[in-house]
Amino acid sequence: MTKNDPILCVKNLRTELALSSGAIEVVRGVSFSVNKGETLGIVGESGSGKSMTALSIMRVLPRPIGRIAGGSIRLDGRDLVQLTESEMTRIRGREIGMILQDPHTSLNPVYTIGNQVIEALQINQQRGGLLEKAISLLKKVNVADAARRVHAFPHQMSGGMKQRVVGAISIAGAPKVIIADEPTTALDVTIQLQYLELLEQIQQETGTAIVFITHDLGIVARLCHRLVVMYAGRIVEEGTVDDVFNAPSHPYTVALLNSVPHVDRKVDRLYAIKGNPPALHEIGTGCSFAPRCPLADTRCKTVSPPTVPGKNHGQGHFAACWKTGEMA
Amino acid sequence: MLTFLFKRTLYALISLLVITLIVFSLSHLSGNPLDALLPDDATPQQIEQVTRHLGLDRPIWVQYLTFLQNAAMGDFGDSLKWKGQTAAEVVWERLPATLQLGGLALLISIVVALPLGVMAAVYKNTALDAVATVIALLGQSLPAFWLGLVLMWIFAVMLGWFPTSGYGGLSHMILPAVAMAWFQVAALTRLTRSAMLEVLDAEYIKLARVKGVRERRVVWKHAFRNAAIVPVTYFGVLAGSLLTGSVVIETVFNWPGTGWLAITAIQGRDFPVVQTVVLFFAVLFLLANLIVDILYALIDPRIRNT
Amino acid sequence: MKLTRIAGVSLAVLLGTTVLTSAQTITVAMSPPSVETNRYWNTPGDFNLGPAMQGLVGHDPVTGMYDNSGLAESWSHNDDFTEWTFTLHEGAEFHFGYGPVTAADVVHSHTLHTGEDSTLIGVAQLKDVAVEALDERTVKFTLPRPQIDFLFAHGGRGSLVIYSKAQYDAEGLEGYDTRPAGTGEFQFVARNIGQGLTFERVENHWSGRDAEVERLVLRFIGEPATALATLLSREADMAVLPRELQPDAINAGFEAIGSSNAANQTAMLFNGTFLTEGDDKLDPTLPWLDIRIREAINRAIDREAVIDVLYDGRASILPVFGMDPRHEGYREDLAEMFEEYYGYDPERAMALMAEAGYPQDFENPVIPILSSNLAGNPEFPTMAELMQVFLDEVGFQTEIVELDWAGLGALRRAREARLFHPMRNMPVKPSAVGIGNYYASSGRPNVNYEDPVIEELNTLYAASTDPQEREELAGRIFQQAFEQYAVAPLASLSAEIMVNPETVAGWTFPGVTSAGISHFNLIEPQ
Amino acid sequence: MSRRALRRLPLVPILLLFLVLIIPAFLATWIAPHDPYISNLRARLQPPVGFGGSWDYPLGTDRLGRCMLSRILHGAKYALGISMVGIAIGAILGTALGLISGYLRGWVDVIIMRLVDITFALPSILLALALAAISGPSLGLVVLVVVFVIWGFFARQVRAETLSLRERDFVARARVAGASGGRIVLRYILPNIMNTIIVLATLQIGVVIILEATLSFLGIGIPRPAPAWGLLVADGRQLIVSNWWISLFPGLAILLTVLSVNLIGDWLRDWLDPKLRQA
Repeated sequence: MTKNDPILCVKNLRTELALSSGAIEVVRGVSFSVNKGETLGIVGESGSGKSMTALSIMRVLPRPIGRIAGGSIRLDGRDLVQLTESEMTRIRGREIGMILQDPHTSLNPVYTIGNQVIEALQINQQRGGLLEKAISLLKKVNVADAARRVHAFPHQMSGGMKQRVVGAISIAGAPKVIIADEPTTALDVTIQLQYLELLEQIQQETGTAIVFITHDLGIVARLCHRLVVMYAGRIVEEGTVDDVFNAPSHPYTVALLNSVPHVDRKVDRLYAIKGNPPALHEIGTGCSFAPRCPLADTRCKTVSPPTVPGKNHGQGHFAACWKTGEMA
Repeated sequence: MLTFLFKRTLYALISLLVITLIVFSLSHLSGNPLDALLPDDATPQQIEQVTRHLGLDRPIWVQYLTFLQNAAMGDFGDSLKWKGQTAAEVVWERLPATLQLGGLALLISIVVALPLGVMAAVYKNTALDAVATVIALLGQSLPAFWLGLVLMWIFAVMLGWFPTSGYGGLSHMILPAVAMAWFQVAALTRLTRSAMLEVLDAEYIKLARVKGVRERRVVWKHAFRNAAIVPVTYFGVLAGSLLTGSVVIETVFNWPGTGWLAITAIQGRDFPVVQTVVLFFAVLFLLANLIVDILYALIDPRIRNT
Repeated sequence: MKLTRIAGVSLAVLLGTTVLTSAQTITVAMSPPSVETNRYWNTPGDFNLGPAMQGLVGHDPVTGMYDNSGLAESWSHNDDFTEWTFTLHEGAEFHFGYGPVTAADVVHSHTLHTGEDSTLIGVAQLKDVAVEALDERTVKFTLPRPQIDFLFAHGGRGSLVIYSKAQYDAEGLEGYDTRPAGTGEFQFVARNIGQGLTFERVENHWSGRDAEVERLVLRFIGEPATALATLLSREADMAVLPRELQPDAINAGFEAIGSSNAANQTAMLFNGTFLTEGDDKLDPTLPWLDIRIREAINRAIDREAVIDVLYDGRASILPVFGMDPRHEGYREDLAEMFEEYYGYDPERAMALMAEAGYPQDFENPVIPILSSNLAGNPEFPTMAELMQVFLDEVGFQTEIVELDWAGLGALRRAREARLFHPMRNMPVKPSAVGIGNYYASSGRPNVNYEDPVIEELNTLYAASTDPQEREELAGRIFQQAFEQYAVAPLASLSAEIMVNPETVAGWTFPGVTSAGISHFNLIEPQ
Repeated sequence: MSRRALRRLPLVPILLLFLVLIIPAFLATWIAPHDPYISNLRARLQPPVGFGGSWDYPLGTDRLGRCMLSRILHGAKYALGISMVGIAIGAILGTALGLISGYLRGWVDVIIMRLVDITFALPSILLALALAAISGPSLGLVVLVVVFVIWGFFARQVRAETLSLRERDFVARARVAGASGGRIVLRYILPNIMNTIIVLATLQIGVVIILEATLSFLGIGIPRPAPAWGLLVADGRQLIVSNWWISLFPGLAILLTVLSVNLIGDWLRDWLDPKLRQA
């Protein structure tokens, strides 16, 4: 297993939501890849399309309005977009796991923890001694007193504990990729750290790739190897954590980094950037960030920007901007 | 949990006591049993004689206390109309017929409405959803007696598939049960659909999907059990409506149950039987609601553990 | 495996319904009786055990006259009609082996019928009567006052039905409740509450005439549309239907069989017309206390239309409510004068109203018309609306008051039913009974009209035992009622039953019971 | 959101409702071709146009020769009147008690909720029959039954919302500012549950019209000769085979009214208060 084999390869992904006012594209041609054992961060404000990207990969877009309009999602060479629903069901949980944002709502309130973990085990063809396996899985994600907790209901546990259980469920099938959609947002700061450590630990033990979706650059810095920055359904910058943090090559990334004075602090909104992200049905032909961009000129507003190498020409560092060259 | 149930039971008993008072006073206000029992040409002597015979000459509160005391022992007095039987016997004999019919109607409601509501939610905005909506709306827009008669004419008289009316086996029960259930199907489908819609948006449904649970299992295991709270709440109301509905449907289909009995007893001013029927209905309703409370606790551990 | 069993069960259930209606069973759909019990004395008199149980006196199926087809072979009375002696048929016997019918059974039955819990209509005729068994087959009734119409108490609409003393001694009343032994051509099989009664033919009946139908099912159905459905779906071979539903059955190929005599009279009563001086229940503001108003109302009614609307055209105009050619005091001349006195004449009605000063001189000019449901007379609510139509047309102020029949009963019992309300009368009732029911204080409290002239005549009539004199007195009472417009008589009609000609060839019944039908032994199956 | 919902205004149901219920209720006197009470005995049981009838009586006549169309048009008054009056009283009563119950809590709450339980537990139809036996059927009785049947739904729903609203900041702030209980309930809580009440009231219209029909079937509805729809259907049901129009057309009027009222109610609910979906 070499670090540079891409396990998940998303190409030109486009996702639409059919609203009553008409269809809008929420993911507009996103491409990236994740290597085995790698952690990729996807960063962006709410509405940037990062969660929709995750849901597209899992193919669990909101029904009946969401659909993948184009592109491919190759997992280990198989294009998930082409799979039937039942084939996809066999992929989920076994080959890609997912951790959702809010542990308080992502466990089913009417079933015990054990029931939900065991269900995940069953899906992955585990037979016999399921309770014991569930307990050991819970132990693996550091759930204290797992033998007792396995019979508990979600409402009897703390948020951190619940998110650990969700983690346990996501690794029950030893997936090749885990998508973590802002898994720590709903947790207290101290618990957050513990949880991130847990993810690292899991990755070390299993060698799984992680796609970590967040708007918290601090976490990215701490956890990820590479990151992509999304804005209005597009990737505006991509590169290793070091390259992007040291030489941000898109004005939006710069603004993001500026809005975080201390790398360890999370912020909910990027107050430092004036204005709001555009409503997706109002996007024109040019760069979507142009209306808020201090560097924008007429070309930015009318012509879609090209993808150019990052400022320091680090390997795999790109930005989608007319002005990268002009940035100091 | 036990305290919860205890409190519920206590409330139910208090309600029941108030109900006995209401029932007793109403039935006594509603006229004299003589009015129906005596022939058109009754003589004064005959009237007096029957009055004394029935104990109607005692003060009303004495009659109530006697009634309450006896009722507590399961004795509701003798039927005035069905001679030789106590009111409890009269009602008890008709109860199975009502429970059979009501049970079948309940079964039809559940078997039709729950899947229909669930599917309508899962396939929201599709043709199936539209069909479910139409069924639901039609059911709530037709008086049951009319629906019953129309069903009788189409399926019994014109097609001859079922007997028109009367007491009997399953074939006798289908038309009245369908007529009775339709309104409930309508209500229940709507409730189930909207509850499911809400639940299907929940994060735990997303989690179930992403962990690879098959769609059918997502719907029935993960979503339905959570949505079930809403239809279960409705079962309490449903039990009451089915009993009330039995009054009309049993009349149309000549089904000798308690609903039919109640009408006959009121027309005949048979107090003891009227009282017993109403109390039976009330007790069944309160029981149904107790069961609903228990079901709640079974479905939702959050209630169970508080 | 499991599936086939379920299918088998439901198939059996489905078949179960068809097996019952084999060729030899005749099913009759009819209104449920007001009280479902095997104890006749606990009913107001609508007897549904007719196929199995008998009184002492029978009726000729064609003329409806009393005959000895009941349990008594013959009878006689003393000169002043205070002692009646009946001789029972030899060989008459109860079903289920309870032995011969004896005088002791008559005494026993009389005791049952006159007990404290008796609610029977006309049971007053049997009260204070001494019944004595003279020998096995002879029984004597000794009455406190003369009773010329005493046979009525024993006939088809009568008050005394003979139960077996032997059964009572062995099983008590419970025996009657489970399986009463009767004496008729059919014997009791089962009573299903709310559903009906099943009877089967008695083989070698003591009377020497066996019923033709093997099995008879009376099916009680309250909803007329449902009754029609059972007939059209051929679940029932016969159905008693409201007249307005009969065309539906006729169009579908069914036929109507009518009673050989009129079985029903209908009228609208001016209740509360208590004209005897000083009556404490008289409401002086009642608009119809003025005879001109009573005549005007009668003149406003188009009886031909009534018969068309309510009775599908098959009824005749009734001259005097309570009067019938079969009974004392029938006055042909009144029938002939009917057109002159009661003929439809809106102008005359309006003239009368003007003459009476209606409405301005009336404190309370509104005519309250009762709409009520009475089993057996489903046309009453329509009748009320029809009356309103007629009265509105000539300018009366009207309102419809809804009340169930028991509610009306309460008011009548209190003599406070100040309503223009529908009523029915069984013409099988002797004139004296009818007069007591409607026109004379002797029938209190349920009387609707009283006046001093009739009171006087009725006192004489009640005391008289001379047939000639009685005939005349009754006639004069009817004349007074006629001339005073004491009620608004409407129609006289026979009982009709719709039959399926494929299964029923014919039936003759005289129309002498509440439901109108009797003599089930004479049903001729195809 | 709300503008989009407005654009999805259920035009067809609203149009139907006006056509079947509202316009006839107010204008029947002018648009009905005949007097609904005057009968023409020579034109009894006339079939409707297209089934052998004439344009004199477009929907045929009943057994007394009264124009069915006119009766149905005039019947709209009763349907609308009973629903409006009954629901208004039921809603006001239920809301008041629900507010008191939810705001005061404690034993008042227990008692009021027991009252709700009791009204739900008592078979309303049987009570109505018993009451009708006392005084005979009347318009007042029908309204009483309607109120009896529906007030509990309002009380329960209003109580539940009051319970949650009284914990909200703005109510707490008002309380701290010294507002009296009555003022808090009327000024702060009631306006916030008006939507709920409006939606519930709309959805009850269908219930009331069906209830009226059921009472008429049992002979205890609106007294004749009023051409109330329920009474027309109940009266015509016997003639369902040969004179089907007597019950079919009023039945259709009920069907269309209840159908459109429900559709409008659903839409109102989505528009005003999506939370109410479970009500």
